[in-house]
Amino acid sequence: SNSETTGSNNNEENENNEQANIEGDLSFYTSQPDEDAQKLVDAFNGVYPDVNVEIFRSGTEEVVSKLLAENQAGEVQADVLLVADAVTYENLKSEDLLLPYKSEEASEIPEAFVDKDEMYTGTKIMATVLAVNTEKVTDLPDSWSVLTSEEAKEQSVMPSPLYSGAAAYNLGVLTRNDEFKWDFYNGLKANDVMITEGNGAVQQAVAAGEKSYGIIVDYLVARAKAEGSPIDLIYPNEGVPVITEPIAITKNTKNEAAAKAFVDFVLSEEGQQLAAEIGYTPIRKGIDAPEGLKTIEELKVLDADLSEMYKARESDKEQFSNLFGDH
Amino acid sequence: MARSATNTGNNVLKYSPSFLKALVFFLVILVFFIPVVRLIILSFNSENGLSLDHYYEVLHNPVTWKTIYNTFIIVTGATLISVLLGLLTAWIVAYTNIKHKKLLQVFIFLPFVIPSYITTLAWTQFMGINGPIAKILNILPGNLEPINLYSLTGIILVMGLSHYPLVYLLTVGVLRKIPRELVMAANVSGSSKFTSFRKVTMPLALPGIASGGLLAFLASLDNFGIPAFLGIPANIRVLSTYIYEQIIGFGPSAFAKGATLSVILGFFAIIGTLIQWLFLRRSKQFETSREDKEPRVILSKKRRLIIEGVLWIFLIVTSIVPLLSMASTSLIRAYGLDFTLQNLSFKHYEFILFSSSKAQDAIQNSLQLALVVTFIGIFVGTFIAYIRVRKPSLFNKTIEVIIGIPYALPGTVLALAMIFTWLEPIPGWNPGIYGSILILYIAYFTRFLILQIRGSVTSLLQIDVSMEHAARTSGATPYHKWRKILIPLILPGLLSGAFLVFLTALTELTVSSLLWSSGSETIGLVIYNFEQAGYTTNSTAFSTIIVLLILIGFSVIYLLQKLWERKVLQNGYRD
Amino acid sequence: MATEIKNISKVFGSTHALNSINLSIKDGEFIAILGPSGCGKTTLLKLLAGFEYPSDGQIFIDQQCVGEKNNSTPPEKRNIGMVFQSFALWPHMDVKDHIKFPLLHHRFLADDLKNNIEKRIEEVLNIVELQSLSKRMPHELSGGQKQRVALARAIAPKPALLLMDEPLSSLDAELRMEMRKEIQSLHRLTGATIVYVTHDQEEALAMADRIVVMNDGQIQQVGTPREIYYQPNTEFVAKFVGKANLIKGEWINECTFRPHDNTDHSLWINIDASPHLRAKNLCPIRPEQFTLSATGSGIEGIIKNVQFQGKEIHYTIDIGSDFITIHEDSQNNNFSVGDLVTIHLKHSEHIAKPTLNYVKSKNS
Amino acid sequence: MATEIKNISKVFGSTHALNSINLSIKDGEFIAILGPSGCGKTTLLKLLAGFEYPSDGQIFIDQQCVGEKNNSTPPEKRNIGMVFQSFALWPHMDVKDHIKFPLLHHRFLADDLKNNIEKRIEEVLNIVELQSLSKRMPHELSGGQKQRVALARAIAPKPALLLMDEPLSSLDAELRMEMRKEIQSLHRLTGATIVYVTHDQEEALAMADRIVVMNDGQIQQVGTPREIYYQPNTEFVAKFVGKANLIKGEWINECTFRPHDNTDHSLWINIDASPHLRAKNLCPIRPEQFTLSATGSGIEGIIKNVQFQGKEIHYTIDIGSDFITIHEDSQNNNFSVGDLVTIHLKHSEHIAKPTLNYVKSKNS
Ligand SMILES: Nc1ncnc2c1ncn2[C@@H]1O[C@H](COP(=O)(O)OP(=O)(O)OP(=O)(O)O)[C@@H](O)[C@H]1O
Ligand SMILES: Nc1ncnc2c1ncn2[C@@H]1O[C@H](COP(=O)(O)OP(=O)(O)OP(=O)(O)O)[C@@H](O)[C@H]1O
Ligand SMILES: [Mg+2]
Ligand SMILES: [Mg+2]
Repeated sequence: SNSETTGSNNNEENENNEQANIEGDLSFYTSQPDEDAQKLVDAFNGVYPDVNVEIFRSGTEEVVSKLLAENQAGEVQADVLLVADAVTYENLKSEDLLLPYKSEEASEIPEAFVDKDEMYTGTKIMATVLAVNTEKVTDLPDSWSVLTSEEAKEQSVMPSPLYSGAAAYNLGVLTRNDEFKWDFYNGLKANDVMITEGNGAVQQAVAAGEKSYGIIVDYLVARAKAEGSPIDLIYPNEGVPVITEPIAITKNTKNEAAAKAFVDFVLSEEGQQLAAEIGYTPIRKGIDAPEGLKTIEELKVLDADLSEMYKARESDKEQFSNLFGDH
Repeated sequence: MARSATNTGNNVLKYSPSFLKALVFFLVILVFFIPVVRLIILSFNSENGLSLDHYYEVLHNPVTWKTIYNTFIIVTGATLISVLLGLLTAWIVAYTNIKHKKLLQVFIFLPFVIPSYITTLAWTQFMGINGPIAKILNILPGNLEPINLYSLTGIILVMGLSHYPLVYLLTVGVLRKIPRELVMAANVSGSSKFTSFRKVTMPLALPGIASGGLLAFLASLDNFGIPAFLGIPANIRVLSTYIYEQIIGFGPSAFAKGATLSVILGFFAIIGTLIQWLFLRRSKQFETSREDKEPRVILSKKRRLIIEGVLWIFLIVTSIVPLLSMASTSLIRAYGLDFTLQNLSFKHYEFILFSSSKAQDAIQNSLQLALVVTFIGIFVGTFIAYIRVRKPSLFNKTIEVIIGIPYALPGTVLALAMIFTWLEPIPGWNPGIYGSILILYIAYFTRFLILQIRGSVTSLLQIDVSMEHAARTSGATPYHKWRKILIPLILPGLLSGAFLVFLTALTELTVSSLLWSSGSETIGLVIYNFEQAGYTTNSTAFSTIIVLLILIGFSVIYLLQKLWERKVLQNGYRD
Repeated sequence: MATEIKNISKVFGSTHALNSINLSIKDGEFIAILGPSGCGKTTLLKLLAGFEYPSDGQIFIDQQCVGEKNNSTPPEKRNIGMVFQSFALWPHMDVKDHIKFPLLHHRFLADDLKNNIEKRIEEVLNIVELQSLSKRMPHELSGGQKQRVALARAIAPKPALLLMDEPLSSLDAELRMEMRKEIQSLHRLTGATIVYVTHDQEEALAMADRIVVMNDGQIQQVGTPREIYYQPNTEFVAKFVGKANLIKGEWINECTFRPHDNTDHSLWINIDASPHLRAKNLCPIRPEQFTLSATGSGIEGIIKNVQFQGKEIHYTIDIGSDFITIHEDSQNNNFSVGDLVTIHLKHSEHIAKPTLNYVKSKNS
Repeated sequence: MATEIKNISKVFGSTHALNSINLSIKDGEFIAILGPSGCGKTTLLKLLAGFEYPSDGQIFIDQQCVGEKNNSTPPEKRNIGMVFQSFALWPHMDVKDHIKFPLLHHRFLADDLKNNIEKRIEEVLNIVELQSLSKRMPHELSGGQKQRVALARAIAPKPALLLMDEPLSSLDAELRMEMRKEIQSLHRLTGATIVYVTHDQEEALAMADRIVVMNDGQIQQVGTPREIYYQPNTEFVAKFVGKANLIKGEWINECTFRPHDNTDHSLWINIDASPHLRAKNLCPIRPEQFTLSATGSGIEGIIKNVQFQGKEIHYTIDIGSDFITIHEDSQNNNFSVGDLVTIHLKHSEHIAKPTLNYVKSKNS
């Protein structure tokens, strides 16, 4: 039956059959911005009108906390989960909270972004990039090294890995890459980088010209730039860490059919097209990235071993904390 | 507490229908006690059953001690600033003949309704290297620099300034109720104005100061926004941010460690409550208590103008500047652009008002939540306050402590505790409360009831028991005693409490962000969503709309009050 | 309402405010409770009203136990009215509302009052002479006006038991006299039982059917005004009610007394005193029973204090072993401080023996 | 402190509490302000203390203007002490703290007090007889005990001007007598100026150097106790201070009066009355100047009310055109309500003419 659920299949009859079987409530926990999640659900309902999708949206950290708390309190209420980074899913996997599911659509997705245990699959590409304030920086840099140079002294800003999962992921990746290691963070520290709670504050600081440079996820910058903020994004030539907002089905889902249909839809061409329209770099091959962002093919991705990063997450954070602690 | 109060209080419980007593008891246990207990149990939970492992680990970590130290300094400092400012402003408004008190009052409340990240942002800009303070200091001789807000001092300052309205609100009514003859008696005894204030007014205003101070203290303990904004760049941890770090950590003990730290934070809350009791120990009721709004200190015109000037500058800096900075951000086409004519646009407002159905739903949801919780809170809170004041037994005092804890816990922790409690109140049975909007009602009630209790306690502490006795010898039933005597007499404090509940519930975020479900988004959540999605301009536009709505609400109430007064005056004998 | 107080004690912390009080009040009786500051009058009243629990003992109203340790019928279920010593006016209500309140809420209100509330308010306002102030708030009233409001509120619903705690202490003599009359006529008309606390013996003597004299949390004597006045049972009552001088000497027989300090050792005959005082060799003589002269035989002394009181002058005389108070008509010869004087019993050497029989009080 | 009150008025909303009051108080004088409930006594005191501004007029202390419209020296800068009618005790301080407070803060405190605060506290506690209650909080005190604390607080620092608002109204007769003496000896010893508000004419007569009788916001008469008592200037003073009956009739000459209702049309000779009363054809006779008999000639009437007052019995007699009050010795023949009686002037037909000269009061 898997073949029938492909989004690219336009066989009306099949689809109608399929919809007849797929119905009921579906609880969708996500860290995507509310509006984006709503668009996704609306599009999904366009295909599966009988599924009533309940969205819970919050920051990745909150979503995961909620999920874990539910698990401890009795049972997980979510059916489908879509949050920021793969390392988080490694954590959930180790807690035995996920249902293995290999979507047909996953074949179109780069292998690196599909879990080898088939527990989760990446849904889009979010690169962490270098943001600059265009009023203060006229000579656009092309390397992360600008952050450790004299120019950026007291002029850069980054989110704290202690509070942001995405930043923690970047920390894991960068410190495991030969070009960076801990030296990069030492350099940032020497340059008095400002550390904020999350990506939003980085965007504000750079857009407002309070700081010239920022380490930040790409789509925030692209959006602000499109609105007209004096901010621009740069993909440094060393490459960028990417997070993929993976999607997964929870182990105790009460509506497995709908959950699977939802996952398929997100990964399908239609779903990916939608992501691009909203302003994200799609993960599926062959779909154009929105204006101002690079497609997965154009990107040079920095990555590291996920399970290692998962195991080292707490010690990475601690090391970070110690490094920046002795102010 | 007064021995006589103890004795007479017996009657109260005796004659109120016993099911009411049982109901309140049950409610308190269920709503307040269980989440706290769940949290405590969690902190003892480890892989090998109940143990002190987490305490051992947490307390052996120097970071914990550093964090506790920071928390202590910040919370104490901020509370002191709040109390000082709150008392000072309350004194000026209650006693002097300055003008436009109603308007002043509105601006004193503003910091309370403007989202704290906006206030903080405005402050950092204000105090920043390019801000106005720096420019003024540059002109002045000497090498003066503005205070670095990313520091302990900065956090203390901003937190103190954010919470002083709590003290103000609970103190101003108390000050007005102090019979002026008590201060006159001090004056004829030869004491200066200041000594009279210190030795008579202050101790008599303690119910308000202590209540307000306690709330400011608890609010500082739970505050996440300010230490996150100002503390993370300076690598300053406080318990609330540290707990958050633990909770989002990986591994099976993440929650347990968070819970352990929460228990430590709970200790702070209890100590705060105990200190407050200490202050209230000697406070006694006066025989009559009337809101006396006539000024008691007549300032000469020159002095009055000076005080008004200083006060307005203070309010401009603490309320109007953040408000304007928020409003100006919302009017700019895109964040970061200069505030020039060609960059101005109303599109964010258009979006909020006409395109975003979420925003309107959120206003409706939040209003409904806030109203219902306020309304129920008035009854339950006042009832508990009454029992607490008239019969201060150990049991009732314990209840007071427990009810205070949810307000002091970081929102995330409380939300988790709510999940633990309400997902399956009885293991294996999910009544569906969690997952519906009901959980938000319960959570808000749990978190904010203390505000109502403090407001009501403050007022009740000023009502002499003879007021009730007179009603009862006149044959009044408990219902009529409340309706005609007690309620009118405690109304100002009661409304202060209700007002605080309403405003905080209206813009609540942290608890809701874990507990909401489809269709129950609140104002706070929508603002947070915009913010997270990078739409700062939308979020400020929405915040501005909310603040404007609240201001309109104030004005309507003010006008109604004016109308009512006029009607009463027309019918009354007074000219 | 017949009220029976049985062995009541009340302790505040370490203070024994009341010490095994026994008292029975008949239906329709007017009882005055008289005693010095701090003797427990207010406390007793509060127990009767039901605000305080006795630490020990019981209170019965109409044979029903309404108050004992840890159990008490609430005030609103007793058919009572009360004037508080501290007035206890409600700061948010005007004078009229104060009077209206019990008329709206009292559970035992007679139907004719219930149906004519406005009329009753007018009536009561007239009684306390506050017609023109009916719209004033408490803080706009003088001390005496406040007290009258407190009085008005208590009497408005014509309760069966009216408890009054010094209801006239802030009023001037004339107004007090009028209020006394009003309270008496209220008593006559409604047949209410009245328990009236006062520290003013004249008030008690003038108004009450029976007087309860208290001291230090204990009852000293219970009796009619004349009993209390003419036959004080204890030194305290003699001094407190009659302001009597307790002269030391010897009792020759039941009505003959030889004062120690009399210069001519003459006897005072036809004198009356309670056995208790006789046993102590004391003879109670009230200030107006003495008279002063510059010469002659009697008790000698030096004037220490002179107080002009209008129709009388009060002298305090040092007789060496004691001080004696004497009230003289102010029209008579006036003496000044320092004068040497002689003290005599008035009306030659005898005092009319009151006609009533000596009644031993139940409590002493 | 010499105090001069010039043309003071005070208006609350539409109430004229004081109406152009003029009064000068000499240094060291003991002034009693006497008047019925609501006449403005407390208001006057508050103006003297500096809590209220006069609506009109000025107050001078030692030639310095301390109070006029919109300008007033604050109370703490005046060398004063005050007893409040409502006590104004601080609920958070115990008895001792109340007394200590002015000793710590009064600016005009003499050095010997300043250096012996504990001793002074003991002294004052002794005066008001509260030694054993020094650690009590106000809510643990009885009404009279509270009033004594208020008194103690005011007198402790020995201020130059002592303002007292009915400081003894809640005390029993005996204690009141003692307190009176204490206040008088305080007055003698410290030479303080005292302004003493009371509604009790006996208190005023006994203690004051001069009495100010007020009614309705106006001064009726100022004079020494004897002047006020024997030569009331107005009907009000005659009634209020002497409780006098104002008998209608004709004045034959300055000291001979023919009452209208006398059955035998006899004259009363050697009678004294102020020109004001004479002009109104009224003769003031105080209750004790009359006597009653069952027969004989005089004014006839019916007894309407009888009040036993201990040594006296007070009768109210309806003589048709008026009511007359008479105080009879309670040892004399007793009459009952309804009895037909005849009223005579005592001491045959004459009243001793007081020796002092008639003094016309400045204010009336
Ligand atoms: N709450 C209390 N705590 C401690 N002692 C108290 C309390 N209330 C009253 N007392 C004491 O009990 C005694 C009796 O008080 P009560 O008020 O009955 O006196 P009272 O006879 O009414 O006196 P007064 O004429 O002065 O009003 C007093 O000595 C008083 O100090
Ligand atoms: N704040 C006020 N507003 C209106 N009227 C007032 C106010 N204060 C006092 N009065 C009125 O002014 C008049 C004088 O009051 P004051 O208190 O001076 O009387 P008093 O002579 O002290 O009487 P008492 O012996 O009853 O205490 C009274 O009629 C009173 O009702
Ligand atoms: Mg009393
Ligand atoms: Mg007065």
